[in-house]
Amino acid sequence: GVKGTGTSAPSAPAADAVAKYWAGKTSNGKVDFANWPLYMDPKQPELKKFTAATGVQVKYQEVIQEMGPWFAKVQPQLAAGQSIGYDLMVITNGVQFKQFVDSGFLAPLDHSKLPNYVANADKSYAQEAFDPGNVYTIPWTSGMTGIAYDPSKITRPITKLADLWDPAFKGKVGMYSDTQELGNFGMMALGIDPAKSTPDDWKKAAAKLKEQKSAGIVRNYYDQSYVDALGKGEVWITQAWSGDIFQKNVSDGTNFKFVIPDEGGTIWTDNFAIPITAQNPLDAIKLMDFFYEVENAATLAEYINYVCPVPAAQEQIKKDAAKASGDDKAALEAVAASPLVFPAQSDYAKLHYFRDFATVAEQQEYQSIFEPIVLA
Amino acid sequence: MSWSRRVLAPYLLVLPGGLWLLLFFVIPMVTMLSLSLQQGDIVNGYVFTGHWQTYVDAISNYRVQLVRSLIYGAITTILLIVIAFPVAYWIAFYGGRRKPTYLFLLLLPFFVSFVLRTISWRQILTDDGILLGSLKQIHLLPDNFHILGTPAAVIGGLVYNFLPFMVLPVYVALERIDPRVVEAARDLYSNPAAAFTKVILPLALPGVFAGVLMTFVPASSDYVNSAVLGSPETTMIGQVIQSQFLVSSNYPMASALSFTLMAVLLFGVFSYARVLGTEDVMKVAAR
Amino acid sequence: MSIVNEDPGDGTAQPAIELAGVHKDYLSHGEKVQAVRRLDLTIGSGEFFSLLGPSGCGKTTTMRMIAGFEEPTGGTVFLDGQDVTRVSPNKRDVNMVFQSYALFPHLNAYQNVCFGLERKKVAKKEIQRRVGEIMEIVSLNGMEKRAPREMSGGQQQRVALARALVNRPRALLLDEPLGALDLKLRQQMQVELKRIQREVGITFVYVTHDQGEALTMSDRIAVMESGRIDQLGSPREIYEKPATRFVAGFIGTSNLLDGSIDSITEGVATLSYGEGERVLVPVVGAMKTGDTVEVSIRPEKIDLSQDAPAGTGDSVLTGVVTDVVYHGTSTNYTVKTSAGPDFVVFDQNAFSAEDLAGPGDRVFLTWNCQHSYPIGV
Amino acid sequence: MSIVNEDPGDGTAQPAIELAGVHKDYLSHGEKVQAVRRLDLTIGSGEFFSLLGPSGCGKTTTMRMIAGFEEPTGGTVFLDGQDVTRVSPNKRDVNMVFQSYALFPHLNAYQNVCFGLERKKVAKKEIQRRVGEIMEIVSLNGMEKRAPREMSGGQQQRVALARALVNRPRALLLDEPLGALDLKLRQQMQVELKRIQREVGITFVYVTHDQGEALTMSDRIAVMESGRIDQLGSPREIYEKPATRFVAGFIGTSNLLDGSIDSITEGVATLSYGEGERVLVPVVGAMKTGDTVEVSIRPEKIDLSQDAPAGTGDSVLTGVVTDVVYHGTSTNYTVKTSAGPDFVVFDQNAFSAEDLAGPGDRVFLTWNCQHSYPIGV
Amino acid sequence: MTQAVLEDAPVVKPRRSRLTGGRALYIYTWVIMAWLILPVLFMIAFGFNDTPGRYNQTWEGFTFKWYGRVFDLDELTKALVVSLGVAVVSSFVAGALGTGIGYALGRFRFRGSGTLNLIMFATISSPELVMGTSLLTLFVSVGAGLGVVTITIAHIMFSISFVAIVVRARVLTLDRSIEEAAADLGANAWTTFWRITFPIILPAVGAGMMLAFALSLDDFVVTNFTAGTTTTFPLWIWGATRVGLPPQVNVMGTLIFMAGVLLAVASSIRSRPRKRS
Ligand SMILES: Nc1ncnc2c1ncn2[C@@H]1O[C@H](COP(=O)(O)OP(=O)(O)OP(=O)(O)O)[C@@H](O)[C@H]1O
Ligand SMILES: Nc1ncnc2c1ncn2[C@@H]1O[C@H](COP(=O)(O)OP(=O)(O)OP(=O)(O)O)[C@@H](O)[C@H]1O
Ligand SMILES: NCCCCNCCCN
Ligand SMILES: [Mg+2]
Ligand SMILES: [Mg+2]
Repeated sequence: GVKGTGTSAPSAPAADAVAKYWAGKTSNGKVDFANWPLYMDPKQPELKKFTAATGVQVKYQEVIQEMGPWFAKVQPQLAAGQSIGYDLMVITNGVQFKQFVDSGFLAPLDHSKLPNYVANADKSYAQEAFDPGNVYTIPWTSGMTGIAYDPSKITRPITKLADLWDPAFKGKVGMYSDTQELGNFGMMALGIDPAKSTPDDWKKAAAKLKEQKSAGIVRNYYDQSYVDALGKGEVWITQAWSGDIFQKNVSDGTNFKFVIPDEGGTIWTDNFAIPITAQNPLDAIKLMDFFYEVENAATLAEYINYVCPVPAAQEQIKKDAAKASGDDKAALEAVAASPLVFPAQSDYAKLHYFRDFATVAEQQEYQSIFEPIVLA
Repeated sequence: MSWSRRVLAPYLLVLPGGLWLLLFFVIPMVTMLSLSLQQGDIVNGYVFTGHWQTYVDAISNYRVQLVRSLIYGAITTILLIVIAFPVAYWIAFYGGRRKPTYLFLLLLPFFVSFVLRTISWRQILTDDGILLGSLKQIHLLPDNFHILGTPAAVIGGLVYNFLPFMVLPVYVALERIDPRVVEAARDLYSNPAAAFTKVILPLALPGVFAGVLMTFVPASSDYVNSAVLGSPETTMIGQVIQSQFLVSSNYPMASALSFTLMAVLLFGVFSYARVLGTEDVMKVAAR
Repeated sequence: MSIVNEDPGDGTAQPAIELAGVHKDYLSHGEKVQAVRRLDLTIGSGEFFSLLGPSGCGKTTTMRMIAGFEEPTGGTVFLDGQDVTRVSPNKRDVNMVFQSYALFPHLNAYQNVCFGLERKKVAKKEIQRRVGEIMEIVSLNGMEKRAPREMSGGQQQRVALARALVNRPRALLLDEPLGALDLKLRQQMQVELKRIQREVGITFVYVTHDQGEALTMSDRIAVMESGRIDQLGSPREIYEKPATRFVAGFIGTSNLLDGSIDSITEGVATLSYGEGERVLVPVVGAMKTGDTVEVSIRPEKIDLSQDAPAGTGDSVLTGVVTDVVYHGTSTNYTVKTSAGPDFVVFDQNAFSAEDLAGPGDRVFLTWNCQHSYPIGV
Repeated sequence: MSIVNEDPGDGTAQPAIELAGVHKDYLSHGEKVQAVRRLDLTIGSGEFFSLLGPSGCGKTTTMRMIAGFEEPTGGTVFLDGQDVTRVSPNKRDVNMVFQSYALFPHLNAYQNVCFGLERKKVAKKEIQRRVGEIMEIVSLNGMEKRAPREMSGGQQQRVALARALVNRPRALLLDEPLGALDLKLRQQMQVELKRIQREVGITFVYVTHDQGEALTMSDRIAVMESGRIDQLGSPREIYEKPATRFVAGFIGTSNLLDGSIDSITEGVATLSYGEGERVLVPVVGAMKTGDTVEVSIRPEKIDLSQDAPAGTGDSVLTGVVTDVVYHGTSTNYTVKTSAGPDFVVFDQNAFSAEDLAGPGDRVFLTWNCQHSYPIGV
Repeated sequence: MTQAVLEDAPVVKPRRSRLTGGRALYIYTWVIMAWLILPVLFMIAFGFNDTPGRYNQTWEGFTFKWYGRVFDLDELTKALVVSLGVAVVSSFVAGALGTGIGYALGRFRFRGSGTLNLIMFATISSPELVMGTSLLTLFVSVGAGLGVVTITIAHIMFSISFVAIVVRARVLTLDRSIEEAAADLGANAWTTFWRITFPIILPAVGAGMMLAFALSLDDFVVTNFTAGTTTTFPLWIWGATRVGLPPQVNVMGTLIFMAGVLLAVASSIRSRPRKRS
């Protein structure tokens, strides 16, 4: 049978784990970085800057589309103790995040090598339930899941989750294939808070989603490719991640809209992690910290429009806006003011968190309830 | 050559290849069978418990997809026969010296990667694309009309992708027909229709059978066409299996589904091959 | 027993098959191939008619035009006096036996034989009766259930025959039906075929390139060469009076001799060679002194002897034996003649057990005037 | 010219090939097939020796045991006096010419012919010389560069021959080398083969199922039947004095007649049938009055006449002509005799142009005592 | 008016353009061929699309620039190199192993040949998906990491049977007496195989290897399960569709297509039977 290498007990590494891991690690002048698409300016200005500053070459690949496939893809190699070809990856909190941690696939972080993080990061991130104390990960960005739509096809404004169930958009609605993303919207549409949901709630949500599917409303269940589907007119309205739509509009000149529905959206965090078998962990951690320099955090947020984990970046963006002119100026000012990038406390009130699964059994039960919606 | 070496020769020749097939085909199958009866999870590992329940769950959860796949496979195969037969017939009987050229033309598209061809279809058929988009612009089609995502698109893709595997064996069978046998039928008072149904068709049947074998299995177990051209209503069992393996990392369920699919298909194939003889089928398959 | 032609032809009946000015051109690589050139041919009812000729001379093409598989480029095909030139094969009352038999591989012997009758919608009962009858004639009883591949060449051959005969066609067209059989079987089937033809009384049009076969089986033979008929006649006419050099060479062995006429007396022309050597030839047509003629002499007509011939009424040539080959029924001598060409002489091993001469011996060849046949006059 | 046997055998030299008590069993579907049964055979140096017999009689198996492709189940094979029974084919000094020629399709004619010499590591120069020589003998000069598929059947045949001959083997084994050729080419190649054998002087062991071929080409013939040799002798012996009923029937046509001896006078036995009908047979061995004998009479030995024979020194039978078939060189008559069996009579079409009799005619068959050959005595 | 004029016109007997069976089939065949080639033409055309952004979806004008930048995308180039490398290695290894099996099955009768036939038949007729997944379970259970090696192993596995069948078919029609003739002429078993048998069956071995090469280069399903984080050409394309295919993919597809066409044309010219003279 397949032998998992992890322990079932959650996180908490041995005390000397950090020291043990980092002992004897040397810099090799290169780093392989796996990230999601639409998560950086295609010209990669920050990486160029990093290379110029440190001499470390970065190979950046947008190979992660969804967490399930990513975990399944790298699991055999990690379990065999082999390199997966990446030194750094961006993984979302959720089912697979826990699997990565529980399997012992993530290198424990040496915070002494993360001075910028220590200095500049929003302190609340150290309290996140999925990785308290940022033992294995530090945030790349956070983001919200809401609704995107094409106003050239849908003339009325979209405001509610119920719009995703509207028969008027039959065959033109996109949903996520990730079971948590999907399940969350099912629950929120029924007024249930996903973070506090029970198996009973799951079943109700599943029924709600099945209803949507069997009515032929759902065109398909998507991973990152929902953006493409929206662009091709395959879907008119879809579940969406906050920054993606902004970037799509910038790069392709489209005019799609993103909204957080009245009932609320979800908030999640995508995190830097170093796979335990990484070949160049020292260079990787250097790159991680680099993104916590305020200017770098600012330029990244300016382009991707996702929630920035460095509060000081807001001021930096305003400064950048002051230097710019015309359209650019307006755009930068908009970013600095955007609740999607720097949400206020009140904004968080509207957002729901992902459900954390205490046990494997609980997680398997969840999967078995929502999986058949996507597959069957 | 000494006597003993003469006896050993076939075994020595077969050994490396046979070992390879044993290690990387037979043993994996057995491993998969065992895995399908194990319990556990990807983090903590699996242990063999003879857990038949997985099969019960697999079939009860994904019965629809399994049946759908078989139906799509069957429809695809039938369409393939109908579409491929006249083509193979024309090349075999009217192709003359150009036969190889025509066959080559038929195979041309298949130099392009399977995935790429399918994606190309997706681009051609996409909702606001070159084909439908233009028709919508001149209001010949309603705005939310689409082909992608429908069973028609998936089956169309399957038919497209497997066409040569039907044309070739049928062609081979037709090509082997001595034209004088057809003339003999005409000589014996058959009009063209009778010559076709009484002589050509029965003689081409082995080719059709071989074609069925070579298209039904891959079409039924395909997941690329449905993934690229389909929608939730067209999900095929291949997608479920691929997703259990490569999304959910639920290996026992995935193995149980694989085994169920394989059992269903191989049962069909073997009973079919029994009627025909594997030799014949393999011969045609070799073309 | 005659199972066909139930109203038997009385000899004056119209011919079974008639070709009038039939020709056929093929286009091959853009070039015109004249496969058959203006053929006029009449084949009588009940006749065993052979088309004989080298490969590519147009035999098959001729047959296929009769059967209806090829449309003539020009001319008319009559069956029983009716113009069928543009009638499709399934509506012609002739049947074909193909060289490769062309049996239906997916049907057994019985089903093969039934095929034509079923297409004609003959009643089940009647089919059974007729197939039973024909299977007996071709001695295939008990083989009904066999598939073609489970039968020997000879048996397959007979199925092909039965399949055609059972329809009681006006004529049977056989295209080298024995071509694929080995020697022994071939000889056996020749006898068999001839017997069957006599029994059923159907017109046989028979194609072969084997002259022995044509000679022994046919009522009449047409010798074809590059799309034309060179000669048409009974086997004896063709063998003994070849109209052309080609026919003389193609049918059996011929000794061919050129010479000019020295004198003509009482309808006999004399060609002189060396001292005491002469060839006597019956005068045919407008032969006159001084003409050059080509004479054919069949090897079995020649008498070989080591002694000078006594009489003077015969042709005489001298020569030296170069080869003696024992053939069982006969011994063949090759003689290098003074007159020029090598002569072949057959001597039937009738009484003497010894050879007439050995290699190196000087011999006299004599033959009767009537066996010198002047060619193409 | 003799390119082999450079020290020519003087007749007393040891035989080229000897088989002593050789037999071969195959297992086929669990059953034992006795392909060859206890064969004793001696083939002389320089002989043209033929194995003749029906399909499946064991000819090929015998050849393959000589060549070394099959190991005998028992017995010994000698080549040049040496026991080679267990020597592998590549080490035997005989070469084979296969029915299908088995030319190497990827090598041209020259390379095909070289192959054996190259294996023997003969010097390049020497190879060139010998291949040149042999190509001349088989008349293939100028064809050296051709691939097998670019040559006609006859040419391929000669390459196969040259490929074997160039090695100057002790013997050449030819398994139906002409089987795949058509009639005309076959006859031509028979003459050619015989010429080549004379020229090179190598022992030829020749397998055929064509009796005509065997008769005209061989020095000696062994007639085989189900794994045994029925008769071994010169063509004339085999033809005129068949040892068994099988040989009589297999080699040419034979009229076979049973009868019991009425009287014996001066070494001639008389078998009486009807009134004035008798068959005279030379007494052989211990034949005595009252014995039943089987007599073979060759069709060409018999004289057919409508008039009662004058003399009394010959065998006489009467009968009715049932069939007359014209064969060109001869006419064949089938006569239903009063004595019982149908007789076949060949009459060479030498002088008369007319048939001796027609169907239905009552005729007398006469033949000399010496042509009645008692079988198996 | 027009009507009347038309009716007054001399009656020309309409030549009925009767569609004979052959003609109708001819047209039909070409329609099918057009259908088959359509997506390929589409792919080729969009390799010339002057698209600005990430998405090569709508026609923006003609350009050759993507041909100049065909190797700009490192990962795509690397994927192609991996694909080609795997295809070459697996066609050679499968060629060798398959030839062994094919030759043995065609030439000898031996115990176990029935089982071997059955296994080969099973590999050909079992769903690719199942082969891929079962290999994945094997590799996972022995803790072998996935990558180029496992891909190659898998490709060899499913190619062996195809090579073996092609070779066996040739060996079966190979005149046994040709090998005997070689032995007869003094060649031992080794020489006979390499000098005679192998050159004769070489075209079949070559055909088998070409088949293996094509199967490997094109394979998606089995590769998807055995690749781990390694990317082959089809896998890269598959991944790239999530965000849009860059025109380089069309260019590479076009180049592979053209190479295949050239190869097939060349081999068909070479194997054309030479005229007998
Ligand atoms: N379909 C065709 N296209 C072009 N030429 C043809 C065709 N059929 C026959 N021919 C040519 O016509 C001539 C006569 O051919 P046909 O088959 O009648 O000869 P044949 O006397 O039957 O010869 P064989 O004894 O070889 O069967 C040949 O030169 C042949 O090449
Ligand atoms: N490998 C074999 N296995 C079993 N039986 C065999 C084998 N080879 C030959 N035989 C049998 O041995 C007998 C003699 O065969 P052989 O090939 O020597 O005959 P042949 O005289 O050469 O016949 P032909 O004229 O048909 O070539 C036949 O009954 C044949 O079926
Ligand atoms: N374009 C980048 C989108 C990243 C989304 N990751 C979050 C997934 C939450 N399930
Ligand atoms: Mg012909
Ligand atoms: Mg034989």
